[in-house]
Amino acid sequence: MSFEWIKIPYALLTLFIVANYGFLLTAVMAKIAARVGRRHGIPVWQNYLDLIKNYGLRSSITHGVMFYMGPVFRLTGGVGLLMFVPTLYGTEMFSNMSFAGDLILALYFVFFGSLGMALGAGESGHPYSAIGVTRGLSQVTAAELPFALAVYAVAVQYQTLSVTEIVAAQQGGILQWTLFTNPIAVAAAMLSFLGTMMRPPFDVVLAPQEIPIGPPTEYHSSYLALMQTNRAIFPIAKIVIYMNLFFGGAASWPAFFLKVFLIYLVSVIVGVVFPRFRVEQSIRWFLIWAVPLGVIAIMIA
Amino acid sequence: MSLSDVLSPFSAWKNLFRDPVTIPDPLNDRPGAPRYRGFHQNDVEKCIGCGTCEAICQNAAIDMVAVAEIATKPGDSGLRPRIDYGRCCWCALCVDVCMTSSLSMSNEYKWVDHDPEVFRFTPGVDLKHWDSAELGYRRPEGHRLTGNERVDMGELEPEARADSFVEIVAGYDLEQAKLEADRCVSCGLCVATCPTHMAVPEYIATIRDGAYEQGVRLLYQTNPFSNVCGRVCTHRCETSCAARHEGDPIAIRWLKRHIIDQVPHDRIKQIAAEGRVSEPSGHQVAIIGAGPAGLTAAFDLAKAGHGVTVFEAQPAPGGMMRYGIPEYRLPYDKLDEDIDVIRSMGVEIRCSTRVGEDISIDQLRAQHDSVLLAIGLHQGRSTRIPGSEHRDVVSAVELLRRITLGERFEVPETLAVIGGGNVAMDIARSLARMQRQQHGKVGVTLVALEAEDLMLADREEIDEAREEGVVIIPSRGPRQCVIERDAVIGLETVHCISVFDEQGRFAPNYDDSDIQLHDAGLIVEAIGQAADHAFLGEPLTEALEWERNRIRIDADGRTSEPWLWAAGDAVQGPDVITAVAAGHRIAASMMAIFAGKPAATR
Amino acid sequence: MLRELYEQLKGRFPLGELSEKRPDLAFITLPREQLRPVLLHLRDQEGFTHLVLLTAVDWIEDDRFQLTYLLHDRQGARDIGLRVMLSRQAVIEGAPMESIHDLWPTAATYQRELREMFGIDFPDSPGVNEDFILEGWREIPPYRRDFDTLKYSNETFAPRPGRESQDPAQHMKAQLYPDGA
Amino acid sequence: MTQTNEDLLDDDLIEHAPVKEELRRRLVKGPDGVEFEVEPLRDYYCEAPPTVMPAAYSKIIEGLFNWARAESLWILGFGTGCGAIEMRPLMTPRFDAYRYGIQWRPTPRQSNLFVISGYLSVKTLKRVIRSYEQMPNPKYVVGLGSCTINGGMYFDSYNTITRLDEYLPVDVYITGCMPRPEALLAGFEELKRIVRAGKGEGANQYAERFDWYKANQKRVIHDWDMPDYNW
Repeated sequence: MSFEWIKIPYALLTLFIVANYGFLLTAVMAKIAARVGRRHGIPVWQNYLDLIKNYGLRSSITHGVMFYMGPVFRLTGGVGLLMFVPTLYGTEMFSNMSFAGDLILALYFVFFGSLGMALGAGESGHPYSAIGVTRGLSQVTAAELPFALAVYAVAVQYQTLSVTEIVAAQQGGILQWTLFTNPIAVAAAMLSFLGTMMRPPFDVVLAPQEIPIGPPTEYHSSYLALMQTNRAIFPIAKIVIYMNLFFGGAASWPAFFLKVFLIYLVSVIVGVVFPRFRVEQSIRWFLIWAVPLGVIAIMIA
Repeated sequence: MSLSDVLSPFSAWKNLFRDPVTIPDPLNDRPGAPRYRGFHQNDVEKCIGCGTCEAICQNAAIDMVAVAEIATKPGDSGLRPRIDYGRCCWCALCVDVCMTSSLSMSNEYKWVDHDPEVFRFTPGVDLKHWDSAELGYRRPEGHRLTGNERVDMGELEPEARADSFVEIVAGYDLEQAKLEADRCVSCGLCVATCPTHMAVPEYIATIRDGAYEQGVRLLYQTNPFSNVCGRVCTHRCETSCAARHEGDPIAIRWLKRHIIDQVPHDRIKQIAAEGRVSEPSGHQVAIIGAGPAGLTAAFDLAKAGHGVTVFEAQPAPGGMMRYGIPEYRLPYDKLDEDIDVIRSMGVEIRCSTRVGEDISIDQLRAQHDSVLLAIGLHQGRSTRIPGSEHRDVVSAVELLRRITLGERFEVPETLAVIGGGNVAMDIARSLARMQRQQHGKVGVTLVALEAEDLMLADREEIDEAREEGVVIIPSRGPRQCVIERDAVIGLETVHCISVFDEQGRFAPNYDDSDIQLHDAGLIVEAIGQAADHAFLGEPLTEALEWERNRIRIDADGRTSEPWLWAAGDAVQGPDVITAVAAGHRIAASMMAIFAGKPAATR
Repeated sequence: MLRELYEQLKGRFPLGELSEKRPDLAFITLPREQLRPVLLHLRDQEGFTHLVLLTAVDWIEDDRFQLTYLLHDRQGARDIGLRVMLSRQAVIEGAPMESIHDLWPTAATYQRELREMFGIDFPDSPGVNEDFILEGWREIPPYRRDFDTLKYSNETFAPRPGRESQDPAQHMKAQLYPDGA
Repeated sequence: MTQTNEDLLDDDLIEHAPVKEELRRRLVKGPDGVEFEVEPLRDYYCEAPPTVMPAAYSKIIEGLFNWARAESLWILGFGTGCGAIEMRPLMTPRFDAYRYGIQWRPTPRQSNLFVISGYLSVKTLKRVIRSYEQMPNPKYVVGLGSCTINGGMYFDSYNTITRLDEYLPVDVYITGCMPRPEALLAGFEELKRIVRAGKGEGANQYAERFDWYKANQKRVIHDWDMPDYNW
């Protein structure tokens, strides 16, 4: 495949759909979590209100260039991740730039946002930001390790680094999915998935009670709004990778919505019932449970 | 860590299929619970504006404010509490202490506004939507912060007192007085009702503190007859006491007596003399009549350094206090103590000096800057029924005077008293004592025109009289004195249906078919008294303005003659404390005039 | 039970009087020189291992500050309070009081509070001169009884205007007897 | 602004309540041996005093913004007094304030509503002012409980302010001691009405009357060891 100009409006359309789906999905998940807590929960449009409110704030201050760039990097991480994997497999419109990127690039983008965030938050000078960044990077690193191992196992399994090709290999029935062809790698990846979704028990980074809000402590108004937008896009983008690597991808929007919803639900199912781990606890947990699974997956492969 | 530790938390997911516990609409679905302490309600009709709520409020959240629609009247200050919700902490002490239970709390609790000035309102006056809220905090039945019942006053038993003139009432001891004083909430509603505005809450407070000398000081500021008033005052203050609404009023009179009883007489004299002007001003005042009005004016004037001479027709000073009130209610030595304090101010009292006989009023006028006429009502009124001219039909005041003077006259075994006032009770009870002393039994019948509950005498007087054997028959009008062989043998009465007509005028209506005869060897008329103004002489009588047989006076007690003031029962009535108030007013009025006029040199 | 302890203590230390509040709570007044030895004895020999509180009372009428050290014996479930009387005038003039932070470290916080609120100085106590609750306080220590807190509040924190109240007795007099009679 | 930090440092503060040693302007020696001057009260904060920030967009967009502002109230989770205990039930399933768009944020930067929960001691007031100034415009203040209106039961306290409106612009008062959670919700609903109507301009009011507010604040905070403004 080669680049065509038409791909740019197509990519923007994808982005638009994914962003809105992300806003609604996080609200729906919040509502489900609320129902488990026997609450009503926020209205599904609450995320939009918060976003408009934050864009509508009149004053904003900056602590420097990196502070300003932080949210941009973060958003770039989310958007970039989305751009280089096929959102809908087999469609011209929604495959974005997936011809150009491979798994390594995707993995890089997963990490890219966190790094940008760390730099920006660091410049805000707030001690809580620094604490949050330290916690965040340690935990994300620990969580990414099994994922990387799983990705490696999958790459070995399919003998390619192209996401599109991996998806293609899984077509032809549910049993062709990596989930069934390489369950141990999927298990390692899903444990890692829990760790990167910023939900309990792995949400110590944002730890609303002990270190108020973590890295974004100093972020407000439009900066925060940018990050909110990313918080809608990034999880979906990440789920798209998981979907493509392990769950056979999606060939149509309904299949996409359903699979993303279900994969997202995994983190919620676990998240609403467990209390939070401390950083060293979660790192230990990843190293003890997830990493060996990843190693086994590679050894089998 | 077992597998079940990991899996069991997931059971929380079953909540997804249960209803949320969230209150759907907490703004409207959650009225305050019964007895919730919300915003205040006040029944302004019941409220007496005593300010007890303001006094107890620990947060200074309550103001007493005048309300246009509510008039000040005896027993109701006309003020109403205004509550500042920038201060209130909803502790409900104000509701608990409210003397009339008018104050309560609704169960409404939501009040938001952008303006901080609005959170202040007078419940019951500034209308609020929770005024009609039925639920909310009310003081529980029977729960009071202040005692409801008056501390009992020790009294002689009827058997012990019925044949003696020894004082009946024992007076409170220290502990009783403290208990009774503790019931007072110091609202001061009584102060305005008292004719001379005694500082009641303040002197009651001195009992709590045991500062009796300060109490005496406060008493003497407004009343030099605390011994007298502590015993026989008509205590109108007690009728406006906030405590009376849900219990007995504070025994203000007994507490006053308690204070004066605790301080030695010599010390009282010293305290009363505090602030006395020893330098004579040169002004001379003549006072006719050594009653409460005259002596009070004399006290004030003498204390301010003016020369005062009191002329008294009777052999001892005191006026009606001595000659009208029986000794068992007001011992003479206690009266003498009060008069002694007044004398010690430098007042000269000339007893047995009858103006008009021993000295003329013109002489008084010539020798003094001003003259105060303060005579009592020493002449009894007559019923003028057939037979009332008989020598054994006598007036109560005359008999009381004779008893005081120590005349030992014979009383018949049966006698009748006509009248339902306190004087009637006094004479009936005095004569009953003499009967017991002379005959060993009582045979007094008292007939009153009014029905029992409308009789003018104090309730306790009526009850005590009955206890002492006096037969009281209400609603009987005297018809004639039955005379046989030149001796009174009985009083014939008819049933009185009503005393006043529809316009409220005195017009008794009798049922002539219901006639009774009461055995009586002596008939005492106690239906009212009159003053004897004959000594004034014709020119002065002509010059003065009169109003229904009384000299007309202005608010300061001045007559139409610039040198003459008048006070006491002869112009005003009806009781000691009113006379004391008049005495103060007149002294002040005289001194105001003296202040602008140098003393005449004589 | 505490009376026995008191009698026993009295044999060893010169003590003031005993005031028993409950079977398990009593207060002993003692001269200030005896405070440390008695505290040590109670802590190490009698099991009163916990300093519940250290507080002061301003007996302005008697020109005294009373320090109360309340100790708790967990094992015996009993409390004992030691009262030490200080001359108020001397304290105001700066007389120091010995610190017991070496016996119970928590005492340092109480002593810091007493320093700030009553002006009782414990020179050896760590951080005793640092601000505790008040910052930039300029008046006499606010827990002293001669400090008029209402007056201070009215002057400093301006209450909301518009409040006025009338005395019922005065109002009635004025309404019922307008001529002042 | 009539007084600069410098004036404050030099006369008023040093005279009445000396600035803490570590906050004074002083020379420090860097690791490379070069000495340089630091002035902690100035160095770590922004320089510009607050300015009035009027509604910048067309009526329709401002209307949309006001609606979003009203429906997305982020409360600064700073319990200043006992009333904070009444805010907690709102977070619980029983009241679930989140469904009204109300949530608690742990940082002033992300909050637009400051709930002064009851009495405010002078020591807390200092922290409150700093937090309030760090909140972005537009921001709102709710005075919760009697204490914020006229002192409440702390009206005669030596260290508790009696009227919140002297120190911060207040949008809504909720009376009570303490107000129940329902009353708090009623107060937030009232605030939403005000904000929707475009009347929630407390931040601009604060900027307009900055001198007045600062004078009031400094009258009670005797050791003013913070910069005059710090957003």
